[in-house]
Amino acid sequence: MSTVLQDPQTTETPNYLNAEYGWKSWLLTTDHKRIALLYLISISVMFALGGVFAMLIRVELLTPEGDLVNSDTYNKLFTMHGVVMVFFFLVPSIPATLGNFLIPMMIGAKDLAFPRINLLSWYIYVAGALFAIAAIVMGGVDTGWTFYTPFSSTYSNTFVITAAVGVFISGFSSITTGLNFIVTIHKMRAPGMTWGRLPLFVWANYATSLIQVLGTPVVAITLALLALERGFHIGIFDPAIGGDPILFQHMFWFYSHPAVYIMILPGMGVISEVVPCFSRKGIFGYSFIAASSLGIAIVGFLVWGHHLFVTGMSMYAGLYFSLLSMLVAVPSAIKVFNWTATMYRGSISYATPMLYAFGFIGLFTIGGLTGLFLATLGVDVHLTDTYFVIAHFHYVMVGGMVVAYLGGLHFWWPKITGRMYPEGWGKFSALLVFVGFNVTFFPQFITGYLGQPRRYHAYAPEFQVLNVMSTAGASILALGYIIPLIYFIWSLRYGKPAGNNPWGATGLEWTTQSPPTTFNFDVTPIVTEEAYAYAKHEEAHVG
Amino acid sequence: MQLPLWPEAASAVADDIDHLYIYLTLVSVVMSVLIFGTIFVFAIKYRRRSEDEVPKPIHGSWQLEVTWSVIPFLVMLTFFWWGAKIYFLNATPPPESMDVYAVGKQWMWKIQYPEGQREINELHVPIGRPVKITLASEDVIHSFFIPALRIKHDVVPGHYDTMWFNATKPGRYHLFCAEYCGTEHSGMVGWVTVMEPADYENWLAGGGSTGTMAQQGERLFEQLGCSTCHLLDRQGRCPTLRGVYGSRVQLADGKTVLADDAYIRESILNPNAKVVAGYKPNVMPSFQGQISEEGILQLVIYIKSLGIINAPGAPTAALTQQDGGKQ
Amino acid sequence: MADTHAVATGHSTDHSPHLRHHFDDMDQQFDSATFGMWVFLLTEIMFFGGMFGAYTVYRNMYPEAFASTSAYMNPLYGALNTAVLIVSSLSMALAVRAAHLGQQKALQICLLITMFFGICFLVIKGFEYHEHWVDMKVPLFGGHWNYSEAPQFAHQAQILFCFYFFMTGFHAVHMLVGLGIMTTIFMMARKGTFSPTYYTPVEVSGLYWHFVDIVWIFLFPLLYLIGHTRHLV
Amino acid sequence: MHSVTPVRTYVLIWVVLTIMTFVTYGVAQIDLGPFNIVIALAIAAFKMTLVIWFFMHVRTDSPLTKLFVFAGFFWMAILFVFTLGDYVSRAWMPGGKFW
Ligand code: HEA
Ligand code: HEA
Ligand code: HEC
Ligand code: CUA
Ligand SMILES: [Cu+2]
Repeated sequence: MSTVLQDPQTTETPNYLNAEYGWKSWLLTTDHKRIALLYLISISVMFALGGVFAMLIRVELLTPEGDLVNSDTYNKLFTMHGVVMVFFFLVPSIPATLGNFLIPMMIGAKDLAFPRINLLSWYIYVAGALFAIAAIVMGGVDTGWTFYTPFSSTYSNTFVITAAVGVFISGFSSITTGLNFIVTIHKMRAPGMTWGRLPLFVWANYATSLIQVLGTPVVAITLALLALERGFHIGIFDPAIGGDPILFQHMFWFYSHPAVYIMILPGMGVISEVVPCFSRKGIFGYSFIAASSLGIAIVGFLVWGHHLFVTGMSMYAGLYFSLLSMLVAVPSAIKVFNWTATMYRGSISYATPMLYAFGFIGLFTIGGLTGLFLATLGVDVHLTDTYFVIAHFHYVMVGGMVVAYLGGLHFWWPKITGRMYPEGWGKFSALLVFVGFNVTFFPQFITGYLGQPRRYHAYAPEFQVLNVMSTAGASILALGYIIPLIYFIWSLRYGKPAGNNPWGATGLEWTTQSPPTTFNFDVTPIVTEEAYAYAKHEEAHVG
Repeated sequence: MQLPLWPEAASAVADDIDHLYIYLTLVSVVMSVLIFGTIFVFAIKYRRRSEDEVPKPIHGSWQLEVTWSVIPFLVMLTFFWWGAKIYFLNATPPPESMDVYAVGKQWMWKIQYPEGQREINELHVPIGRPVKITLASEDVIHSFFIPALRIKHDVVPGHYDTMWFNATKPGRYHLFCAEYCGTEHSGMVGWVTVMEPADYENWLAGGGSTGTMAQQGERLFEQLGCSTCHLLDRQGRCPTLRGVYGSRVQLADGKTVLADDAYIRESILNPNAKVVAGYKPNVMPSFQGQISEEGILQLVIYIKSLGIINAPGAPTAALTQQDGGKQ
Repeated sequence: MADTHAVATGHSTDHSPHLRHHFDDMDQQFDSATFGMWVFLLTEIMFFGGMFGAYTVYRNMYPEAFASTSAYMNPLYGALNTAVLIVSSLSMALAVRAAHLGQQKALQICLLITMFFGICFLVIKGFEYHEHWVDMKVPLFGGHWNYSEAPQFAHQAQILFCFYFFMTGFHAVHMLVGLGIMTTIFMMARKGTFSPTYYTPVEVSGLYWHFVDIVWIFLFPLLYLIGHTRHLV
Repeated sequence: MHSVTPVRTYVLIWVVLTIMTFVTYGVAQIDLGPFNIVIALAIAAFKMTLVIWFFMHVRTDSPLTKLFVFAGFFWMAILFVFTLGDYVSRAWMPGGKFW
């Protein structure tokens, strides 16, 4: 029944969007799908904000002299770019939007286990974001998103406490989302939805949630200690009284390294859905992909020290952190190879989400491999705190996660809104993002190895050519983001009605109507087959 | 318009790191080509040709999974091994190294030579001789970065860090502060001049030095009134400082410590932290806030010049600064 | 999905007014709630774990300095407070049991006892804080701080006292939250909300209360029993 | 999960917990060198186990709950071991050679 395209729907069909009207029905909703949309809007705002900061950074770096803004302003720009992008955009991006929307539907539940806590998490997020914005409006923060002591606790004259409180608060929104997912996935699966049949997107978000729940509290307490130290003028990490600034870095990265997997696993989940769908073929190595998500989440907790190789941390600690960083690459490799293998003897079509998936696999691989450069002890000594690191993490975070997020948005847009986006424009902007991205960030690997330090407002003149390239690329990239923004909004009204399952995809979410009704399923589905049974579906469809 | 694509390499370690970097790049290129190539080929070869194509399901193969987990991991172990080797080499200055002292301060580098030269944001070194730099910070964390030598070390306030190199190629190279340290972080840059040994000797002789570091330290020793207590040759209220450096000092609480740079520094800033056996706490005042990190280094050199006891391990004494934040 | 067919939702027999729409039955709801609480407690473990970790690092770095503070920690208070919290945990456990068995009176009494001992704990803690203030051992709030008795440890002891106040302070905040929850539960109990089929909130807040107790079980030896036998000052 | 524990068990556990508290206090008065803290923490761990096992009825809870409780402490151990690993090994000297 699912693969049969239904007649174009009239907007009259009752669904979660038209079930109720009025701002109250949105701001007090406990429907996971509406909350997902609330999140979608708020993180888009934050993304635009972070993007504006990024563009200002890039424009400043057109010339080596540092003549557009003064150095204090520049320092605030990259700090707020990092803080906004990491804590208020990328960490909540896929989990809080697509995850929130899809997980209950994918496992055949009517909602998350704690709908009111879900709503609360959005309010917490907004409160945190307001603190961050307040810090920006009052004058900004200039510590870098890493808040290293003693600069942040003693020397900076900016609104560190406000920003730290914002991040602290938003942490709880991350925690509550993760908690909700864990309980939901354990306790609310439909009959027959065994762990071996869970869509890989759910597996990936499950692993993500574990990190959110186990890691976030540590950064919360770390930032709380920082704020208290700064507020009370006492010493906790202060070297003048015997405190150790490196301890702060340990505690910060205990969260923030695993957090980079919060920022990639859900993206990997999206790719694991998209690739089989557009290859019309079950995923290769299902259980290995599922297990590798957990592997990344667990081993990811053991490698944080690779951010501390030149701080004077013990060399022996350097050894085990380096070794384990290599180990965590193995489950990532497993995923890359399995996606590739899925395409083998498939029937591949190039819809926009698939183009993003191609982009993801390529860019993530480059980002991941350069991560290995950084995990290699001797080489990191030269590369750390240079643009090589900047390039590495933009490859994984932008080339990886943001691309996956865009791919996922295109893939599920018909389900979320009941409308199709314009395919041609979709392909075009996917291309723009890919090209713009590479032009922006590839040169940074080179300037990095040449030795251009990061967080530099003015730089040595010989780096200029490559920096101009970067800036040019960033403009293309920006265009690649703005076009989808426009056509998504356009499609809400003018997009052609999507039908329940425009991609002919498997998965319970595609068996519901588009947009789904408030309780997702009129009757609780019973699952009798493994995930991605494309062959079966195709045969049913064809035969 | 210049477009450099590869940094200059002016030390043996730089070459090592370049080789490793090239190896990493090669492996990465091979892997990327493999993966992108495969995807590309699959995407073309298996493109959807008709609406009723039904690919055969392939569930997976554990043999393949094991292969593509184990082989990459073994390759990565070579990265790890080689990288670790360089890292350890990089961290262990040869005993015959010449000393240079660098203090990071928002936002400049103050360099001092035992011979007495002092410079700001400039470092002069000869080729062919290992140079050990002892790093200290007046305020926040900085990072001493010389790209042409491929070395970098954070300068963490509260203790000494060390790094070393052996330059091989004369020239002028960038010196950067690589750890974000506030407003003028990007202005905390300078130049490293690597010279032929003869030129270096000339330079040393030429500079407007006001005496060696030890002499400067001696002057400070007078000015700050250290000499009022620490009369050098008489046992009094205070321990004599002759022969202290590099020796094992018996403390009041029964422990012994190695009198290295970090210990002397702590004795000056927080004399009560480790009290010498037979003396009372609270006699020696703390000089915290009255003396710059540079001054402390001068005092350390001065005290060192009062005689090094060649206890076993003494030449490596400075290495114990690895003990981090312990004051 | 082709093979997907459907069953009617929920069990028609199970129509408790407390069953929320998205659960199939009361068991699923109860399980989700308690499991959810456990996951939350996991985050609490890590939250306090971060502080314990930092504390351990410094204690390992400056053992003598930390030991020197024992002069200002009164282990009797600590032990007394441990005992007080354990009593409150017992009565909490009994409250949950009473709720489960539908014993309304017992439930209310047990809750009151729990709250009473919770308040006792805070009062005792308050006395202690007061003593620290008098001793000038409060580095916070602009520094009511003097450690001239053992000047060689003054710096590091300040770090310890900061941790002391943060750890016990965060713990006390958790106690306050716990008391708030208990008050709510008590009001609900008075209205007769709970029954053997529905006592999830009691169960869940019990878990929270016990957890706060456990934190203290560790704070006691870590903060009060440092080098108590050594007199370094 | 829905089994009822007799009051007697609860009271018994309480008695043990209280005794243990006083034992900790008592042992702390005797100088055992480094073992003071070891014993104190061992007792605390024992008390914690009792509370978790009985008062929080993990005893009768599902294996899932047990796993998660274990995971909580396991992750805390990761934080401790890997961080302290750095601090403890900082004093070791590289000795001039690659290990
Ligand atoms: C989404 C975010 C994300 C992800 C997924 C990663 C993934 C990885 N990162 Fe990255 N990283 C960041 C975000 C991320 N990182 C950020 C934000 C920073 C900087 C923070 C700051 O300082 O501001 C950073 C910094 C950073 C550093 C510190 C650099 C420094 O400051 O000195 C290191 C060092 O080890 C590192 C390593 C790694 C490794 C080994 C992986 C691995 O997980 C990658 C694994 C993947 C692969 C390896 C690719 C696939 C594998 C194959 C195709 C197999 C074939 C391979 C071989 C045969 C070798 N990262
Ligand atoms: C999720 C994470 C994320 C994302 C998406 C990005 C996106 C981008 N980042 Fe950044 N970046 C970080 C995380 C991220 N970054 C972090 C953590 C740091 C380190 C900070 C630190 O050192 O502390 C950093 C640092 C950093 C630097 C280094 C600064 C320095 O060290 O001196 C640079 C320089 O080029 C840069 C560039 C960019 C660019 C060009 C983009 C582009 O991809 C962005 C393009 C996006 C847009 C242009 C927005 C699109 C526009 C709209 C949607 C419409 C606008 C709407 C209105 C105006 C209403 N980033
Ligand atoms: C008022 C007297 C006084 C002054 C002034 C003083 N000291 Fe001391 N110093 C002492 C005493 C007493 C001790 C031994 C007790 C201790 O270790 O704190 C000592 C110990 C030391 C030690 C450790 C010696 C050892 O044997 O290990 C060093 C190093 C030292 N002082 C250096 C200095 C320097 C440098 C200055 C000046 C900047 C200085 N002192 C000024 C009284 C003084
Ligand atoms: Cu000093 Cu950056
Ligand atoms: Cu990392």
